[in-house]
Amino acid sequence: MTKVGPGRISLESAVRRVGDNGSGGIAVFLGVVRDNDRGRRVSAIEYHAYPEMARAVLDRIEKDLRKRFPLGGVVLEHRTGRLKIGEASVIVAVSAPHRAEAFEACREGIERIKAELPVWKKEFGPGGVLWKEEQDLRRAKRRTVGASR
Amino acid sequence: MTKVGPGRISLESAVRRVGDNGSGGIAVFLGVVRDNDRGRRVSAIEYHAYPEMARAVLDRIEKDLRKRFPLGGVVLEHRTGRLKIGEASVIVAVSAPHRAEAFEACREGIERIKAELPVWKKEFGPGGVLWKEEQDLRRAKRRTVGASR
Amino acid sequence: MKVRVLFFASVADAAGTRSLDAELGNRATVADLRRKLEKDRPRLAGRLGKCAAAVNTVVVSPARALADGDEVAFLPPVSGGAE
Amino acid sequence: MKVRVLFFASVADAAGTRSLDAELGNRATVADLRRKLEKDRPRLAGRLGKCAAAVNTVVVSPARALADGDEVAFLPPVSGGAE
Repeated sequence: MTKVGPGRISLESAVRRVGDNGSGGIAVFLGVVRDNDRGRRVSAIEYHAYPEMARAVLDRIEKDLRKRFPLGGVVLEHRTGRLKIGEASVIVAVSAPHRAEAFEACREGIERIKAELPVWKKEFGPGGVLWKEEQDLRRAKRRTVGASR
Repeated sequence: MTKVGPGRISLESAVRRVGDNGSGGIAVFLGVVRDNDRGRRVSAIEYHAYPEMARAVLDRIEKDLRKRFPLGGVVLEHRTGRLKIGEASVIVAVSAPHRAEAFEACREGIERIKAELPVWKKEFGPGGVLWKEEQDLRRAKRRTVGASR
Repeated sequence: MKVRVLFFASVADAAGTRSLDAELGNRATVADLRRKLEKDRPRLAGRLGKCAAAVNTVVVSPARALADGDEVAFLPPVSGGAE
Repeated sequence: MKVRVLFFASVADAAGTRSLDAELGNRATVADLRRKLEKDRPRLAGRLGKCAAAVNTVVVSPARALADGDEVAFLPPVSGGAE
């Protein structure tokens, strides 16, 4: 089951939905908004998605995970809109007969979401408002300048 | 925070307790009672602990995890008594600044619990009532007999 | 032909819009569309080259030929999740 | 000296009890206690050897010397968790 949208992520509901009588292990990863990003203070984050594509990407990831692992249930959700510190932006929950498979599938799910999901974040803080990908570009430039000296 | 006892495991409460403003990732493993054990049907499981030692072992595991990983919060709980199919017997929840550390610490926590915690389970099913360690001995004997032919 | 163009995040800010319609010659590719957009909107210069392009939600190469009615999205490096 | 002995799971079933007190000579070890228990309760024979032993909740080797008032637990292979 996959979802992209502004509704709050419910851990309890996700775990209920992946539960399965034949599954002994449930692994969950929850990404939450932190109060800092590599030292820069953060007060809130806004997530913007390309929703139609994001849904297609999550469905593809679920399909691939089910092909690679003997999973009972799979929940992949990413929240959009403005989130406060401590709120969950993303959840990956899977159930499997044994724990090794549950852990591996959960890890693979979040890694693929981070690499492939068309979602962008705007960080709000005392230093102003910045799109994450712009910060990363600036950081990369600073590194390059430093290295060429 | 660690606990061994008959009270129900609350996922929501565990995740609330590991939450931490500096943590971006929460990894959770939940062990639940399955309806079968390697093919043998199971209707319920009774967990018996050596409680004083189990508490000491969980505290030691938490201490070691905190030494090895930059964790925000740690919750390690094992339930005792009679559990139905689908009920959670064990939970490991950790929060960390980044997801790699959260996954590794969570995995290490459950592996150590499985190897070290003085808890034993009695499986109830249509085939009767059996202590898990006795089944494992019988299985090992069968394998030995098979191998020597 | 006419295609629908979508921008996101910092690129939408630079474009001054999150979407627009673009008129292209027959057999135009994603690379052609990118050049045209960067010419029409100088603030996009250097930005679209750092984006992946998706046609109808599927990531494609710059050489991909476009068809009338396609939805073309320029995707800055993604930053989903929370850490 | 007197020590408190704890049994668990299938071993408690075989012992017919979950705990008992045992009298031992001075300088008795965990191995001495094991032999005495297997002699007193034949159904324990072969079982205690498969158990780890813990003294006052800490796992010890069979050569460990016991002291008056120690709590000695015989631990069958553990099976915590759920799968």
